Amino acid sequence: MVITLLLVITLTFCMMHAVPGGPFTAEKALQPEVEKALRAKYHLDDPLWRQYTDYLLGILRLDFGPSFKYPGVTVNELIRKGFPVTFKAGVLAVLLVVFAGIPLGIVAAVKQNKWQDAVVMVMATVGVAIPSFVLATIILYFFALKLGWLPTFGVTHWSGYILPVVALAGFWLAFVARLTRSSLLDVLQQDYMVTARSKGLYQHQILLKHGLKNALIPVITVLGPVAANLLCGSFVVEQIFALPGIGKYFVQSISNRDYTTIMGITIFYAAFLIVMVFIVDLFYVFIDPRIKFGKSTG
Amino acid sequence: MNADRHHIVDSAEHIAPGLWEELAPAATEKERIAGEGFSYGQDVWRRFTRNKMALMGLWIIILLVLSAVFVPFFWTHNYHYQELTYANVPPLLPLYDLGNDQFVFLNKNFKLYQVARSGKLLGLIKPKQRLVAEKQILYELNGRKYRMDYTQLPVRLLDENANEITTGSRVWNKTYFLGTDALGRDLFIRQIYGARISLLVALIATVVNFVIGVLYGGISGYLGGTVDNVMMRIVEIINTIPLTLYVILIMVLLESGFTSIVLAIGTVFWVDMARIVRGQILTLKEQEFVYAAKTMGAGTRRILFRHLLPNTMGPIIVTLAMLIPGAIFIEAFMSFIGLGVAPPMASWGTLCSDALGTFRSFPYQLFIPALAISITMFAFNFLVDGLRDALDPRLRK
Amino acid sequence: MSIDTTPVLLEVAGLKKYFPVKHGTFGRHHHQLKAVDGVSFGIRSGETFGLVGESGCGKSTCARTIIRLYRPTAGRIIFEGQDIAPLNSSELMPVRRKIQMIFQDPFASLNARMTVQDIISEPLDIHNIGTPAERRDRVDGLLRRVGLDAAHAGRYPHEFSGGQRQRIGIARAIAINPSLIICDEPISALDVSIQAQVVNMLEDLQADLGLTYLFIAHDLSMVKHISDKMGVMYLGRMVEMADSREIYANPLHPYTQMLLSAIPIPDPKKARARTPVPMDREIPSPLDLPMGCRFVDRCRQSLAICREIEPGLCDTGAGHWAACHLYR
Amino acid sequence: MGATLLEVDNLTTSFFTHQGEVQAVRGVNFRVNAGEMVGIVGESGSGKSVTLLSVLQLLKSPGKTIAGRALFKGENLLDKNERQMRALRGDCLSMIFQDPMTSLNPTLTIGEQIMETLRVHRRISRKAARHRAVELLELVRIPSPDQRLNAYPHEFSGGMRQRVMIAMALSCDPDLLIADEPSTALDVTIQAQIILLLKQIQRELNTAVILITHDLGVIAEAVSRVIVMYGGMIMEEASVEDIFYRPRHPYTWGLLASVPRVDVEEKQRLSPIAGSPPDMLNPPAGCPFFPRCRFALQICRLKIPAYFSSAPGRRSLCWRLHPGAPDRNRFLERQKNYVN
Repeated sequence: MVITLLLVITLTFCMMHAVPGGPFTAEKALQPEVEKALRAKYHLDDPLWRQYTDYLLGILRLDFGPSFKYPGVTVNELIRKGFPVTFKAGVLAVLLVVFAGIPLGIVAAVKQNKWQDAVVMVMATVGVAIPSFVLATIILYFFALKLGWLPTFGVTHWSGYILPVVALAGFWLAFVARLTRSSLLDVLQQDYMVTARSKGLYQHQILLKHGLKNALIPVITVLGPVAANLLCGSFVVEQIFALPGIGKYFVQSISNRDYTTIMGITIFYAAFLIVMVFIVDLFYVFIDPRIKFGKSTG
Repeated sequence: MNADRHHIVDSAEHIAPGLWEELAPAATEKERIAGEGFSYGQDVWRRFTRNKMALMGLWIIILLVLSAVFVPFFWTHNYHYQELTYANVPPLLPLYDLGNDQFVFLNKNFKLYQVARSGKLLGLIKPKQRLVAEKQILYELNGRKYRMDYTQLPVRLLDENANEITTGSRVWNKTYFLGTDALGRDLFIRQIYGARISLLVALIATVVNFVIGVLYGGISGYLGGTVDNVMMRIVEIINTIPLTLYVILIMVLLESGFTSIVLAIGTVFWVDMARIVRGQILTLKEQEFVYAAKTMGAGTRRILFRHLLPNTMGPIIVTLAMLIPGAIFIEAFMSFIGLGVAPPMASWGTLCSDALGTFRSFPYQLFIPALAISITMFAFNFLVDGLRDALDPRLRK
Repeated sequence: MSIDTTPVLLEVAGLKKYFPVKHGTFGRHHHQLKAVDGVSFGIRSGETFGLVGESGCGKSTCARTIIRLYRPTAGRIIFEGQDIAPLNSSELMPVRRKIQMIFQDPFASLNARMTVQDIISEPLDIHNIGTPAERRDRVDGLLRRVGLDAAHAGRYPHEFSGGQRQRIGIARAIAINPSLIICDEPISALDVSIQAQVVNMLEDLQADLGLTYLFIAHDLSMVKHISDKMGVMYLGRMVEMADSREIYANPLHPYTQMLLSAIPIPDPKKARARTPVPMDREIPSPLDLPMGCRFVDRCRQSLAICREIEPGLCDTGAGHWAACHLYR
Repeated sequence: MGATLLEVDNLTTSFFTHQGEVQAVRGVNFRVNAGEMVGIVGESGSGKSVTLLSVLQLLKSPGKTIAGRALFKGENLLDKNERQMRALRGDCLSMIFQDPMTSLNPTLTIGEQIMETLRVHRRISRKAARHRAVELLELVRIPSPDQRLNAYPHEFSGGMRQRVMIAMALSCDPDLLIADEPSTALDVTIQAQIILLLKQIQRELNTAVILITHDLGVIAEAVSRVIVMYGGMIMEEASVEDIFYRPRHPYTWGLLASVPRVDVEEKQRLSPIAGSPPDMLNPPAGCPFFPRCRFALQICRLKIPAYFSSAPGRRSLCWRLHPGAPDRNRFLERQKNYVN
């Protein structure tokens, strides 16, 4: 875990410093002395290894340094400001994916080839075929502009979260529903399901206790990456709904070529993600007794 | 009792004497063979074509490829020419019938166009006078006066007596089949160029997957041992971080543009394929037919290309078909957040993001590329589902 | 045929095959799975040597090591007077023409993407034997030899039944006129009535082509039926070896006795008359072998020494070998 | 011999696949008495497993029972709905399966899997169920049962798992235990233990057992009555002695002559049944066995024969046994060639 994170940090650092000409050349030509002063301010004159170790030490103190573009603002502040919004939307979206996607998948699998299955599958196919930014703009157009039911932007009221969360969750909800369906169909074909039926268990016991627990194993494996991807999806959704989240700052920093912010947020994301995957791994050990802890995570 | 199924006869029934003769042994000993002589490929194709949705997906993709390749050669407009007089003209024109075979179209940006009955745009009508205070613009057409009133939106067209003229039928824009954007560029050809970009990305993703992914996974799985461990460790690390983040980083590093997209996708997009191919090779390697080939003295190349890879083709094709929409997706996403192709080049992602600003007034500019992406995704998804069902060994007898 | 004067075709001496077993990704404690742990036996030309044992006893690994699918950890494999254990893959090429293998699973042993024609002619192809037209003729002949219609050469394996596929596998094995064929459980995946077809075909081919077989199975009755000599393996070791009929008439090793008493006999009176040797303990994990004799935990006749010293295989007279302290 | 426990009549089951209707079971009828052990023997695809899965209504999706009755204690199981069947399964009727590796749920402890059956049918407390589960594991001779209850299936060997399956099936003292190839996937030594265990259960608990197998040896050791199936039909039914010493059907002869005998000194050539099993997508119009039968007549190709019975409880499906068939006695003499 630590190794992976270190690798990410190193990689990001190298990439950012490999940008030809350094961070200030993109702008209009600066006065040489101004540029020099700026470089000194951001320690860009130090040897690379020194910058690297400084940066690493900074991260150890959870300090991502100052933003290049907003004088006086640190990356930490940006994260502190943006993350709660992003996190709230992300958690809501994950909950939506889990509590809508999995049940829909179950319904489709149980009612295989019936109308319920058809409805879910059509919805799921639509869901995986529409990119999040398209979905976001379409629901924004209909529900906020045409029908005026929900606010178009901002999160001053809880209803402001509805559309962004739906837009965020859409693709992954469909994805998880499809995965749950196929996984459960697979499990329903297993020999131990016949055993469970031959024991005279109730339908709900067979389905939930025997079927679902096994069927959820592959679903849980993808939940970590899903959570991560939901966060990345927030880049554009936050942009479209004008949510003051971390993704918005990230996209801004990209267009501004604000390297320290890009670096800081990337590393923050990566760390968050690795933790998510780790949590999922823990859960995985819990649900599948065949996996011994340490074997799956390494 | 179901008599015709079983022909269970009564023992008292009379049996014709001829029937008691013995059957010639030749008739009984012959080896039967159940199949109809279809090869694996034919078998897959038969099952694939039975799936109507998958077939439709395939046709859509073929159509898309053909139009992306050929339409720019004969289309009257090109993708970068800006005709500012025709900015933001929608594909559907609600016409005002002014009599005498005169039609005009009033755009939401307060521009009045003369239009032929067929829907061909004839030209912009110059205003005679702008009454800024009254929020009205005066026009004179064929000696008659009209005024455009924008005191309240949407704008209305009034005749000399200040009565509102109602719009007649809507006609399809014949000059700009899918309308124009804010700079007066033909959106249809820009869509086609968007398709070109998307399909090119798809092609590159395919090539990368095939060359790097299959090779990487194949080598890792076939060699096994330490090599496999190291190679899979690398894949694991790459896999910890979502592709989008990598791609963004690479794009930031390389300056946005089509080559960067290609490079970004090429660098990290083969990982899933490598994992799947490796998994397949690992199982196949332990299959008895591979051992059989080894006992005959078959070399590595023969085993890999004649035995292992042909048997991996099914999963490879399915994975490929699954990854292609992913690649298209990422390109659109990147372009949308401003890391994609540089203007004036168009891709579906940039078209969407360009349209976002004016999308309250001109939603068609957003819906058309959005629809294009979604239809393409649908087509690929149906294709994948069809392929998976057709190639899935569990569904075969 | 007087077996004792015919030359020894294959002699295996002290053959060992260990596999490394990992524990966890970080785990550096590499265990070794001793799949085959010092096995020796010989097969004379034209003879059938049977190898039996429970699953996991190492009989298949033994076969795959002999045919050099695996590199042996130790020991010699002397085939036609040449030790093939240390050879590399190019040096093995001439040997590969002479040893062939028939596999267990009629579904997995044929490449589903190749036609029967391609499958059977592949060994000819690899060893550059004959022109394409000659190979086609050869395949036709082989198909008829194993009782299939030559007109089906263009078909794919999935169109054939299990028994038919197994015959295709046999045709492939005999295509390059080998002298030794290793049959790795060739009948255990087949139906009873089909097993007999395949066994009879193997017997006919042996008589016609002078083949030598190493026949591996867990079905003791079939091994007894087909082989002249046989060996019983237990956890990587040969525990008893003798003439087939001798083993059945006079089993020495307690493990062999146990195995024999477990075989179901298709004769109700005999089956009900006999008293089975009790066998309530299961085979231990090959990674966690007991000290001394590997069978000691399941043995009813074990002595104190059995827990200390592992018995070696020794001749109890008249070519009947057993690895048991009871017969020292 | 007890009263009739299960009576199957004209059971007909097909699988409706893409290629067409696979006629797996074609009008099968037989009965099982309380407390007896009946063997059903046949090769793969003969319909032996499908027959019993149909009786328990446990068939998977393309499979469908088209006709017939299955009277269990006088009540037709095939008329019962899923709810009524659920109450019977695991309670009066239980089943164990061929592959103990895949038949236990890998994510639940074996204790949980045994106890849930008890709790569903007996409505007892967890504690009582646990107590009973320990007893059951003792019954099937699993060492230190108290601790083993908390173990997961992957921690058991194949033989042990099959014992767990048996313990589970016995938990509610069923009247009928259906064992579908319970020893096929196991080594001979383990197989012998499992068969011994089944015999003991049948004897001590007076449970009727239907033992489905393809192994004639297992049949000879364990059962008192044998049903021989081929091509979805019962070819012959008789006591175990009659099947092994006085069989009357050419298919039974073929089976007996196909297996080598350990117990016979001199080596003899096997005489296999030629050809392959029938394709049940397009089964022969007449006797399913006629294409492989050495004694086939013209009529065998055209019509399915009736059962010919020579004594109560003994019947064979063969035209050669028809009273009007030529050389009937000479045909019956042939059986001597096939039995020892």
